[in-house]
Amino acid sequence: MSSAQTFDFTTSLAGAHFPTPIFTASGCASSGKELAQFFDLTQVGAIVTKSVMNKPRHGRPTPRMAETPSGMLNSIGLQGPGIDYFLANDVPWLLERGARVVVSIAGETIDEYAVLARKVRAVSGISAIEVNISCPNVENRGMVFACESDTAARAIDGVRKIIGGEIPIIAKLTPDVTDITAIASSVVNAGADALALINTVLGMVINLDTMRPHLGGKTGGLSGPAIRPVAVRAIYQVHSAMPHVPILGMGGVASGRDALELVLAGASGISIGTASFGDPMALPRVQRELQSLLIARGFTSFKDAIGYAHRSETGGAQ
Amino acid sequence: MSSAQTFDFTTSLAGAHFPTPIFTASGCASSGKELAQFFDLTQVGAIVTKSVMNKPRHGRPTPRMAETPSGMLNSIGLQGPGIDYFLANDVPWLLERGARVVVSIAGETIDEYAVLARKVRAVSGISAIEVNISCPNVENRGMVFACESDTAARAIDGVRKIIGGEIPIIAKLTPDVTDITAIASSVVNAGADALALINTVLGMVINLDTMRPHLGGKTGGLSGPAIRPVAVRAIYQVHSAMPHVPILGMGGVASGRDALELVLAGASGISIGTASFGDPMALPRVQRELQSLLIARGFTSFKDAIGYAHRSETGGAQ
Amino acid sequence: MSTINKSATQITATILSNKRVGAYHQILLAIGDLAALCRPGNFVAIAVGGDSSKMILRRAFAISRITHGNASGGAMELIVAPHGSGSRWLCAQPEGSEIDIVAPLGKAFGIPTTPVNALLVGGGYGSAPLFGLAEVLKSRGCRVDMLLGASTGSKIYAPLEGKRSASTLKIYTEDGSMGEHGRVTAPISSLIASGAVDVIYSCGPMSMLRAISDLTSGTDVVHQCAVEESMACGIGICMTCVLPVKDESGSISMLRSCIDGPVMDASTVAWELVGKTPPAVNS
Amino acid sequence: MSTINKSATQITATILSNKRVGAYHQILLAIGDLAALCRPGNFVAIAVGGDSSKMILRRAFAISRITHGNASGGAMELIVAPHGSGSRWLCAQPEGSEIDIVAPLGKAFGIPTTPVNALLVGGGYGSAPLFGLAEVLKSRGCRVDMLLGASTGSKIYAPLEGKRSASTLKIYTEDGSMGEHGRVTAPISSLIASGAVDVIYSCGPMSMLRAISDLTSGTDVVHQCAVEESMACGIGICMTCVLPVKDESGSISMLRSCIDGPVMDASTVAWELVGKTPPAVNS
Ligand SMILES: Cc1cc2nc3c(=O)[nH]c(=O)nc-3n(C[C@H](O)[C@H](O)[C@H](O)COP(=O)(O)OP(=O)(O)OC[C@H]3O[C@@H](n4cnc5c(N)ncnc54)[C@H](O)[C@@H]3O)c2cc1C
Ligand SMILES: Cc1cc2nc3c(=O)[nH]c(=O)nc-3n(C[C@H](O)[C@H](O)[C@H](O)COP(=O)(O)OP(=O)(O)OC[C@H]3O[C@@H](n4cnc5c(N)ncnc54)[C@H](O)[C@@H]3O)c2cc1C
Ligand SMILES: Cc1cc2nc3c(=O)[nH]c(=O)nc-3n(C[C@H](O)[C@H](O)[C@H](O)COP(=O)(O)O)c2cc1C
Ligand SMILES: Cc1cc2nc3c(=O)[nH]c(=O)nc-3n(C[C@H](O)[C@H](O)[C@H](O)COP(=O)(O)O)c2cc1C
Ligand code: FES
Ligand code: FES
Repeated sequence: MSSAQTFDFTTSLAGAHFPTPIFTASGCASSGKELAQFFDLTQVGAIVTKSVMNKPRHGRPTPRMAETPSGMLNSIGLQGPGIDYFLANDVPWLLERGARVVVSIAGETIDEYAVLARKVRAVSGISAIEVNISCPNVENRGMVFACESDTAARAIDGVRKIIGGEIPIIAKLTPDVTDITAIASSVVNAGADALALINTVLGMVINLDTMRPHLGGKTGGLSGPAIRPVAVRAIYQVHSAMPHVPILGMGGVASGRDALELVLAGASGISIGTASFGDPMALPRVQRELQSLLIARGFTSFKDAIGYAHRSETGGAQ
Repeated sequence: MSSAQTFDFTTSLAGAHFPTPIFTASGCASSGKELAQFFDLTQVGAIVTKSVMNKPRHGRPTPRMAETPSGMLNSIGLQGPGIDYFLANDVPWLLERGARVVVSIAGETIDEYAVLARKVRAVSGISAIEVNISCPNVENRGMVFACESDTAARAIDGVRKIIGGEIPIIAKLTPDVTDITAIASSVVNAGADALALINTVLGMVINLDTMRPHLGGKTGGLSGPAIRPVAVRAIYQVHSAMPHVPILGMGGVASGRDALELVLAGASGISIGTASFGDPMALPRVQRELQSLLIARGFTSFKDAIGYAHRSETGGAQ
Repeated sequence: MSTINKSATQITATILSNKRVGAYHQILLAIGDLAALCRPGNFVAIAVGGDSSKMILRRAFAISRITHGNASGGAMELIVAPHGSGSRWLCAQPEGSEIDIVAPLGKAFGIPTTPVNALLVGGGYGSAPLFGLAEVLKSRGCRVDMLLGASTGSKIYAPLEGKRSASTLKIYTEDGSMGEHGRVTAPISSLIASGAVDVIYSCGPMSMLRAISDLTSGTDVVHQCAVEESMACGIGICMTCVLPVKDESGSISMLRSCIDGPVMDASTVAWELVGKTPPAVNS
Repeated sequence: MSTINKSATQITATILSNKRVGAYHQILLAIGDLAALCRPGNFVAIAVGGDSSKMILRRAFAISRITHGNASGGAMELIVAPHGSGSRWLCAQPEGSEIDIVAPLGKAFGIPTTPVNALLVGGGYGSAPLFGLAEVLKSRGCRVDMLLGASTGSKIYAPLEGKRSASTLKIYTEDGSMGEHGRVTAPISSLIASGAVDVIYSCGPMSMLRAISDLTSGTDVVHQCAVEESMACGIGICMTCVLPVKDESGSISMLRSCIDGPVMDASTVAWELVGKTPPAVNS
């Protein structure tokens, strides 16, 4: 039986290496700084920053959130300072302190993704780029890029042409599609080195006082434990279809046991999103709990557990 | 202000009339009998029976359920006695007692839907037929009928040819699609008189002891309050696209306030599924609560509240 | 209107006492008039976690014993193992708490109309319904022998109770920490062979029930077992709790253990198919 | 490492007392050394519903007052309105319960370095942070006048406390059941005109804060208000709690009221844009 001292907790995503598999989730850690009061950012796998666009953006009107049973809806609308400010201020702050940084980008056009990738490429020290393609495509009736294989692939292809081979490209997909494995395979063919699964699930809450949609943006993204079974299913399906493509898993992870479910389903890394809202110390706690659970199950290395649920009934862990 | 005595609680779905808008959900009330100990079946809107297939079926291996945060997964696999036994035994039992019956059918082929419709047509007294097209199509790689506009429409078309115009055809859709309004409009074009929204959301739980998928059927359907925001969103989107098509809404309704959300989003009737597992008296309770909430908001008739969340900010309720 | 669960009601019951006994909690609930309707083998479905609980399903527990009595009516005893979050919540509820229950549910143990020699076999908390059953059987003039087994001594519930309610009591633990070293099924073959057993009543893990069924098959001994399958509703409406059961013709149906059980005639259960898909229905 | 919320910690605090006061609950939490770090205007974020809660987000409450003191360290007083399920759960927790809190959070009220005439205006439970603030201001030699308003008398928290902590106290209720009949904003214009006010500190519904801002605009009176927006995280990581705020150049940013507030310079808030989308950012 391995112990916390000898256990190998490292992981990698398409060539990028991380001391632990626990990451923040984009949009749930702002630029990282805000969590520094609660834990040492260098002790977790990586900080995935809030999806940034080319220009500064105000985002959607308030109210921007509604709590739902074991979950919440958000409609932030990608508020942010724009990529130039972000790369000049927020990324250096994190890198100077020794944190690993995964930069998440979001665009409204295929071109904007390429522009963002070019700017990210100019900054050294970034571990990977997460391409959030779960945003509305203004050139195509506001249809979300990741909802169609074609537009999903074109957005990723634009990024690959600029930055491919330099740092891993992680394509972040929405679960709100008929066949997530089809979208996954088209973005992998277009040059994604890894996948981030899952973004929020589209939902709505009606305010019973106003009798109108509660959120300023009407619909919002559902996150938190409520959607964990959807995340596990998506990760399992995609890992089953493409076992060699690393997955950054997320969706409702609030404890070590939750993280373990996603890992066994096929995730090489785990992002913690909404759980940090309820517990600012969620990342180090989940990390500790996951390690104990893996050790208790006889694993000596984190990597051995990735996708374990797919192995035949007779195969052993050790 | 109206009172419980003068309040008009009746509703209708494409010509079928019901004294109240509260129904059971298919698969969450078996054949109705089992709930009769807990409340008077004639006092609710209708009993929607478990989806029945042409032949008797054993369903999926156990375990068939897993509780999840504010929800549950099920993988029953449409166990049932077959349509002949069902129509000869279960339906007469309900009709004799004066309950309104909505028969839910499910097929593995386009033909099976037509065969089922023919048998249902032969029995009088049934209020409506709910066509569950969220089942795997064995003729097309097990792809769920309701996942593609084309197969969804063909299944409904087969039913319409047999029974169209005699009793309302309610097409039940899965939310696991990229664009639910597209599927909705194709089944309406094919002859569906109303829509049932939503079926369960595909999910998975990994058992941390066996480290394998927990359910015998591996994946299962997520239901309960966890998915309510998804149901509200789907109903809102479809009602917005096709305001004249009545919707039987369902998904996570456990109280009057939940039901009201779905009604304001556009539902003409509400099915209560998983909530009956936790509370066998859920139907009469939700019905009572919904009525009080509507009266408290100044409505004198249930129908005035349907789709209210779509009206302009300045329009009033009364 | 229906004949299914015809005594079942939903009520709010007050916890009269909650005591740790070994690895379990003995919980006593005031249930008033409902007590008269509960039979050994029935179970209760309990809402857990309070008003803002993320646990949406009830938890099933065997009714261990019913005490009729004082002014406030009857009481129901449960023996609860703190297993996951729901049962742990229940075990943590203090005296005086109000609990939402539905009871009595399911089929009870069949009671012979003439006196017989009965062997009661319980595994872990499976002993729960056996004490109440023993009392009923004795009142009908039956001889009652009891075997209790568990992995370890702290999981043998109330051995002294067992002694009081049965003519003989033997205890088996797998680690030998109480009673005999070994499994509770060990002595059954020779008891059957010696003709000392007419009916076996069993309750415990599925593997124990199956092992006893193997021992009784081919003998004249009737075996009534209380099965335990994951239940979402407990009242027959969800089809999650099914078990493959053979009818006289040998054809198999997936019966709901909540309403066609939990007590079943063990000889009709297709044990080898539990957790599998039976062959397709031919019709 | 960071300068944001640099005193914030997550701790388990014991409820020392929980008393109903009018429409509110006054809750006292033992917070030990944390007490020394809390300033008037800071808030606390509390986990609600217990272990198996479906409520995944914390609830924000203004820190009403800090008492330093006895052996066990300091205590934090909250004034909680039972509003929805989370606050009702908190109000129902008995003395001795352990509560998971994160505090102190957010920007505190600015305290003038020289004595000024301060007017404290509270609406409903918005009076909470004003009592502690009044004490600090008085210790700095300020004159403190207080106006408390609510829809009805039971929603005026602890009028006697108000009397003790302020030089003058005036109460307004919309139904006239306590104090003057009318809104708490009624006397402000004339107080400003009479020159009796240098700084207004306000806490209450957004409409009240906005009304006061309208009254102070064009005057020399500084207005610090504690805003209240729905907060998912309370620590600056979610961007749900934003408010449109103007900088010197007049350009608008959506600032997080949890870390750039809750106390804000009311003259910088673009009140007319709250709940709307500001015009697109030009860059
Ligand atoms: C007819 C019957 C009688 C029972 N009698 C007793 C008894 O007398 N004493 C006792 O301690 N336990 C008894 N059990 C088992 C008890 O129901 C489970 O231990 C309990 O449901 C676990 O809930 P949890 O939240 O603690 O665990 P979790 O594992 O968190 O529960 C998750 C879900 O799985 C279900 N589940 C988990 N384990 C079981 C199980 N063994 N059987 C059925 N459902 C399960 C739960 O109901 C819940 O829906 C009985 C079960 C049945 C079906
Ligand atoms: C900085 C700040 C200070 C506050 N101080 C106090 C105080 O001293 N006393 C007091 O009684 N209340 C105070 N509130 C309001 C308090 O946070 C809400 O009443 C509480 O969150 C409601 O939660 P609930 O579960 O009871 O209601 P629900 O309506 O069920 O809550 C649902 C969700 O909406 C959020 N929410 C609902 N109402 C509000 C609101 N008014 N403000 C912010 N979020 C809301 C909740 O946090 C929760 O996430 C303060 C709010 C903020 C932001
Ligand atoms: C408030 C909020 C903001 C989010 N913003 C982003 C974002 O900017 N980019 C992105 O890719 N995902 C965003 N997400 C999605 C999360 O990164 C994550 O995929 C999702 O919330 C599921 O994980 P969780 O359940 O752990 O939160 C956001 C989620 C929340 C709750
Ligand atoms: C155990 C179970 C069995 C179900 N069986 C069926 C079925 O046979 N046919 C069908 O159309 N829907 C079936 N459903 C889906 C429900 O009818 C309903 O659409 C869904 O559960 C969402 O509603 P709820 O959250 O109120 O349960 C089933 C759901 C559950 C939980
Ligand atoms: S538990 Fe639902 S049918 Fe048995
Ligand atoms: S509440 Fe999350 S950023 Fe303010």
